Amino acid sequence: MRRYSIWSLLRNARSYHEGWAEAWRSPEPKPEYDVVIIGAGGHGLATAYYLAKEHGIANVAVVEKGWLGGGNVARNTTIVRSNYLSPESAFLYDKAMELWPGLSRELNYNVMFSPRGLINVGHSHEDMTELRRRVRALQLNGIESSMLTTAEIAKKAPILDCSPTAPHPVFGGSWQAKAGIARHDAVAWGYARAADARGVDMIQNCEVTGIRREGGRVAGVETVRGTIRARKVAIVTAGHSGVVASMAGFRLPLTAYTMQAFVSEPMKPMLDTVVMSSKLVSVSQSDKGELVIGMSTEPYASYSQRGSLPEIERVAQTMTELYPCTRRVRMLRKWGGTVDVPVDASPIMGKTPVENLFINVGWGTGGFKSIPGSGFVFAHTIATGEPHPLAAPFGLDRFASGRLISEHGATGALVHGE
Amino acid sequence: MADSYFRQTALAPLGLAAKATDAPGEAGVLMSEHPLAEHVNLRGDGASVEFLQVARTTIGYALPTEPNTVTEGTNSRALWLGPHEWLLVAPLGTALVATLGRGLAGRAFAATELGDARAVIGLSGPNARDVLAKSCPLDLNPKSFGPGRCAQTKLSRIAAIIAQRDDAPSYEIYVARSVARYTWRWLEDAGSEYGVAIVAG
Amino acid sequence: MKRREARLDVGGRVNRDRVLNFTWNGKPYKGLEGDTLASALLANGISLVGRSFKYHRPRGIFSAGAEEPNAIVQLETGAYTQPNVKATQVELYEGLEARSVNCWPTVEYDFGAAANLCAKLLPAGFYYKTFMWPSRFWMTYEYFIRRAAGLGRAPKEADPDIYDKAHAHCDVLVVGGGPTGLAAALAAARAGARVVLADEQSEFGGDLLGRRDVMDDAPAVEWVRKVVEELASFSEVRLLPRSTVFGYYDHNYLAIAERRTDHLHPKDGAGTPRQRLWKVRAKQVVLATGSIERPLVFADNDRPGVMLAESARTYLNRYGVKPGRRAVVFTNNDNAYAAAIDLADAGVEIGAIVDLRPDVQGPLPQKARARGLEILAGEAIVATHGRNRVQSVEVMLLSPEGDHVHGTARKIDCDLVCVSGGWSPTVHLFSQSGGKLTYDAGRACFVPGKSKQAERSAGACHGTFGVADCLDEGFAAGLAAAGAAGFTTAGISLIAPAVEQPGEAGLRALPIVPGRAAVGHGKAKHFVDLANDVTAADVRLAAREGYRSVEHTKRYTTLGMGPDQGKTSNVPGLAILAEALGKEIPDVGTTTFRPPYTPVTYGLLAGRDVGEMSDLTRTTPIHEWHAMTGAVFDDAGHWRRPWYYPRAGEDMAAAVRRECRAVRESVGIMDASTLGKIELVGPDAVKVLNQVYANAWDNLAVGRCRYGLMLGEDGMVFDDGVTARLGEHHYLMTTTTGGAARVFGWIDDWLQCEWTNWKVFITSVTEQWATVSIAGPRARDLVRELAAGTDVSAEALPHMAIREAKVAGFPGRVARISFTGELSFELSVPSSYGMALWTACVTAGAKYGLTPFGTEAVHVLRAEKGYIVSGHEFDGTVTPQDLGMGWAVGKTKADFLGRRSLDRSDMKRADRKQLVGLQVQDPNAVLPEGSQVVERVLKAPPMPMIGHVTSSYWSETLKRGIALALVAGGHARMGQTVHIPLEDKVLDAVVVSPVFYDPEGKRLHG
Amino acid sequence: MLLINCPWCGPRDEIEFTCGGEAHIARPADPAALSDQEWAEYLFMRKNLKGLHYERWHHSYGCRQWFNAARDTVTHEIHATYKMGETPPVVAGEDGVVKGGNS
Repeated sequence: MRRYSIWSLLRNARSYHEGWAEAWRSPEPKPEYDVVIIGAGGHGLATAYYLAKEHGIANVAVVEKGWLGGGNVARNTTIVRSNYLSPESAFLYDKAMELWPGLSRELNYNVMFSPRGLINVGHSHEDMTELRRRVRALQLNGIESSMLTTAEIAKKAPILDCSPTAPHPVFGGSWQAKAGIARHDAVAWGYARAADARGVDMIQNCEVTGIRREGGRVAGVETVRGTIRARKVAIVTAGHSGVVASMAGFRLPLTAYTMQAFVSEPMKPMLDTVVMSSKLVSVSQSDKGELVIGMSTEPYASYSQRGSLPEIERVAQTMTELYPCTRRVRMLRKWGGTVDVPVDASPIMGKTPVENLFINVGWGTGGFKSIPGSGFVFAHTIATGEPHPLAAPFGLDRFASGRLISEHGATGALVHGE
Repeated sequence: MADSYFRQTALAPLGLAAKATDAPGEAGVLMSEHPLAEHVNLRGDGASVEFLQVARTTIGYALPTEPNTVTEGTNSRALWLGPHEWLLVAPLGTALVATLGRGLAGRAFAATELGDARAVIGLSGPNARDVLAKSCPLDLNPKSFGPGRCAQTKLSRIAAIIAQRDDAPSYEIYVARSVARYTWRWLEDAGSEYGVAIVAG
Repeated sequence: MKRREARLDVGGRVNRDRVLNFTWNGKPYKGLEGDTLASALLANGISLVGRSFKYHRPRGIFSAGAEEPNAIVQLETGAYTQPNVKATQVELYEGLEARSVNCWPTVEYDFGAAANLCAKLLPAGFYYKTFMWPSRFWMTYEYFIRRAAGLGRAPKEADPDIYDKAHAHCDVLVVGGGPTGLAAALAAARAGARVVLADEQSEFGGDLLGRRDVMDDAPAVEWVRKVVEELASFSEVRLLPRSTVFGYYDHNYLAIAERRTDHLHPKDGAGTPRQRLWKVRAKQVVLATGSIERPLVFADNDRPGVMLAESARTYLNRYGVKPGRRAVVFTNNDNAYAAAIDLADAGVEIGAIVDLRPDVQGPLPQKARARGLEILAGEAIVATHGRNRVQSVEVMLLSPEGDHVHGTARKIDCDLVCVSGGWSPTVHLFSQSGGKLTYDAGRACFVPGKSKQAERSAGACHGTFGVADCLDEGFAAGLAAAGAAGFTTAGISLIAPAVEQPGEAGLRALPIVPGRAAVGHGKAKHFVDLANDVTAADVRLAAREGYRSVEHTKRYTTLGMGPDQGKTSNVPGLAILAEALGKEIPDVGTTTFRPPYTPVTYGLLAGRDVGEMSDLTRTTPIHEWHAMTGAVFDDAGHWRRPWYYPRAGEDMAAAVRRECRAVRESVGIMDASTLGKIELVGPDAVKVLNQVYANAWDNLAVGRCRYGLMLGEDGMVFDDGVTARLGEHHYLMTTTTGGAARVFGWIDDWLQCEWTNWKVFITSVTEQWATVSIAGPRARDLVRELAAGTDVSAEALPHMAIREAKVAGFPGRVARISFTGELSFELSVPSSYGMALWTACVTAGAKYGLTPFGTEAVHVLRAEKGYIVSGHEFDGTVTPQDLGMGWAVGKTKADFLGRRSLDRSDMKRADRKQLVGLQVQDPNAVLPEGSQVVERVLKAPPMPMIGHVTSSYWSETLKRGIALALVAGGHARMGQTVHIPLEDKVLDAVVVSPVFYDPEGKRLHG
Repeated sequence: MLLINCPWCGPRDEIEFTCGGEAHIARPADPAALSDQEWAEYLFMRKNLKGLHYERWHHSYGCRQWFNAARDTVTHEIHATYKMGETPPVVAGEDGVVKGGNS
């Protein structure tokens, strides 16, 4: 891999930037791999990278039905945080938090991780109790987080209406300083390039049509480009998990919903932190100057990636009340992604009824931020055949035992489960 | 009667009677609150000819079986709410619940008085339809919705029953008592661009 | 150039008798009624309007419409300011103020232009390759990058304007009011259909407004006037000018942004809604959205003065403005010759018409030749010159393959370059509707494929460019739509006006016009996306680096992501990518378009449900009394409930203490009307109770009440309440205030979908009854007075009994139900009597010191009794056993909803969180709710947590802080000391029973 | 924005309805007889079909009736709506092939 740096830019400028190498190869699939990962989204690519780096397993293919990095990693609100309620989630997400700051250097690809801090606003006493409970739990777990007064919030987010007469009064909130945003596409591309450099094959436009099993064990995948044999197969197909699982003959406790987000026209800096709230999922301002607004899931199952108007109206209404100066600001672009939401709104990671077939799905509305941590622990799970300690609580078995990890409300997203 | 002195409609606190005018003038929208009445929620097997027959003899006219329509008798009206549910509206003192109790005795039914649970807002005038269109997804065009029709729907965020009475057009808007004031303010606000006059209910 | 030269003395749609004053970058100027800001600026000879996004290069007015990538301005100031407005879409009004964006100190001398100097270091995606070291420095780099990026500025103040919404239904929605749309609307209207015709411009006519077509020997605009007049005469036709259809959603649901006062000065717009969002459900849709002219990608094609050919024509014919004095037309098609001819006729010198095609013989070129205009066929512009405006271009011969230029360059002076690379149908809405696009290689553009919804495209957006053909297609589409909507279309006469339609020869599609130096070498830049400063070299670089999917390329280069959403750059960008990959354009693919077509304000999307209307509020029949008494309210499930009633000088704590004392020592009164109430009627009512509640209901006697826990199928408690048996087959269930709707829906769902043959009807009666709770040792004395005629003695009306009764003379009920643990009565009357009952109670209660108490006092009192509350002790994760309420689970019952889940392995875990009381050792300490509980205090985290505080109050009765908590294995920890770490200190508490007060329930049964 | 044909009230806007998820999941007659795994199948596991999907809808702001719909989760086309208790119609997708189905 030819390293990127200001020097390489200078050098290439002299040759009119025609000397740049491909960020990754586009190889033909080999007949057999040690591990085949289905889905070249953020989690799949990160898993491949850590398999190669941490476990020396580089004979890996990441098969993708479309273009790599084209899943939810390409359509999210780029928020990175670890302030989850349940310790299990907090520790898992904090593993990612631990990896984010060094990621650009590690991948030699600037993912523009911007730890600009994140506010969770409370609009009622119930909100505040919930936030207090969460912050206290994080602190006792050694995860950075603290409470904020209304005045402190007003200072950090001047465009937020903190007046006593606000339609949604601000009672206070919580703060995570190390949280922030990152450049979503760069995360996928950075992992892809780094994994490729370690010998991983990224095979795009290669839709999986079946999962090959021999005697209860997985043996590979059928794809539109033929059979690819593998000793181990991993399903990392956010938005399609139910479909792929059915190929292996089992169902999952989740539903695919469309989740939208929209951005405003680019404007000069007006919001320097990320703001989340029980009334409005999230708002941040991208480096390009666009306000990026997150929304809740649509109220019915969908793979359409096209959202409907009512949710946009609802969010715009709340946003213009929380941020009165945005009423004359205009929505420039919106998009929809398909998110798999498990009944307890927590991811499903680990073994499946089929031997050597692993899953890492159901990140619902919280997938982006967890990419490094998810890839790291899932690579361990695949390599050793046993769940990484941080991943253990997230197994599929929890639904039979009843030991769910309830993160309802953790994202503010309306989850329509059982 | 003394009784009515103690009884309050949902919007009584707004003192609408005092604001009411009989000369609305240019106002495009006329609003009023209807007086208290008996609103009986009737449940029964709408698929049973026998039940419908007995109900008919009990109230003196047929319950509507065509969805979202209204049938009318001498001193009461019946709105279709569902395949097995109707709303019977009559002046206070009609004692509909008792009548139905006697008439339907021995059959599977429920007749529940809900007159106190509701407010009825009257909305009429040349722009009444425009005001409703601002909040309600129904097609209220005369071709598809006219006198004798009713529908349960969503007005802004409010669950409401809308019934058209005449071609003025005049509408009755039935909402839960607790949201009556929110509904009134919403309609007043939506109607402001056409001019709103408050009239006696 | 001197100003008066730019404005023609005659012609156009502007009103020369109405001069409008406006200011641009602080200087005063004059324009005319009918101008856009762009046409007024051009009329004043202003060509430099802004600076580009990345390189801060000088930019002018490039188009005359929504596709404008350059002329983005800041409109007005203060609360009315509007960022990122396209000057080409702003209607001029008296007193308008506008400024350039993204430049400092001025648009003429912009420091940011320094970016140009290091442009070589800033290829596409350069930021992915650097700023990585040292990692913590990114925040510093970012600080500067953020300030350099962005365009306009958002207002600081709240928006004074109001916005509105309306639903509309129609048989045929016609999008676009050009010749095609007008024809379609007319046809549908004549067929009797309900028609909505929406157009984004201030007047109907579309391209006809900018051309000099003649229809039936009269100017085309005359035909437009007649058609609009006739359409207006139909009662069922709604004409919406200044209305942009920006979204095409499922099932023919379309969103329209109508701009009602944007063309007026802010102060003139006050009062009426600024914009209205129309939400239209259309039986049929006709898309007549026209097309957008494509630029050519050539060296330094971004200088002010470079403009789309058709736009130049529009400024001339519609606004009576000469966009330049001496023009060079640069084209690959015949259509641009019309612009050349119009310009020449208007007295604009034509330096030359440079045509990429070696052989130019179409009717329009012939006409141009005949007019004596010089045509340079098979040649190309290889350079443009001029600092803040183009002053000349250089032209060279183009090789037959179009891959290089040769010969000696010829310099041509000009201050206007009219470019045309062909036309792209405006297929955005079609794509939004779910339809797939197909590529038409002949005209080098995407056209609509198979319709996915009840929709048809007609005219230019369908790839039909000739005006006569458009009229025919429009009429046909209008009739077809009306027919499909159920109207008879036979015998409707539609005669298209006679109009000349010159034939056109094919165009020569050339992704990049070669220059002297290879693309990316040399100083010149070949811009593809002017809005985001994306060049041909950038697109090639992306392809070279493996960003091969069009999505990769767009994201890597930001192609098409600017404020114009790539309306002019989409197809050119694809062409360059395809060429770089050696593929055909359709194989590279296009991206699907999503709403909005053009940006829409958030105010519009929010509508009028803001401020006072922002949230649905529910009030009880007794609300006025609470409000007048100065109650502080607390919201639950939209209900506004009295939280506490402060007296003069009292803070919340003092008021709540007083209210609690009153209930424990004398008597208090509470408005309990908000509790959910459901009547169950029918022989199977008891079966329902047995299924939805965990406990057994068979032996409940008439006139008695019972408490029950409701579980989800997952075994978790989700609601609780008391149900009374009013008659043989008649029950009245009460639910929590917030849970009422959910519980009703839950039961109704089972009855409709599973227990379909059960004989029972359920009806919500929550709002039928006003309920007043009288609690305290003196409660009976008061109730005895109020319910005269009913024996309310402990014997006749014991705890959990209910009777029909006259209360304060009104027909109602008396029940012995208590949330407080005190002797307590519930009086219920029909809501209309609610206020009368309350005032009667207050009057009669005065002598007992009757004290109104709010929800906070109730919370304290119930916590003293260890009563659970939704959202505190149960939140969808606790079972009855966790709550220590196994007694509320029918051991002998074969089945009830949620029962099976209680037998799952995890429910048996000894260390599940269980409800306990916490007695803090410092009696004066009140734990913050939500605090975490630990078993051992460690020096540093992580510190394993065993639970959290669910409720915590100062108990006035016990004169100490009390708390309820869910603690792992709590039931086995009685007497154990646990610790609660707070911000500044750690508190110790003993695990005790959750019942702090009157465990035997003496007072309750008293 | 779906236009849903309520079997009773006719076509109404999406905002009047609530979606109840996968249809035709009958509650086990004797839950006690099921293993934890079997119970979890009923409680949590869903088909989550891409394409034709049979699901429950509730006309919550209208006649309050539950009914079933055969809806395509990709195109959002609603092929049919039918009353509770009625057998689900067999629906041919765009390609003419019957997809999905009920359990």
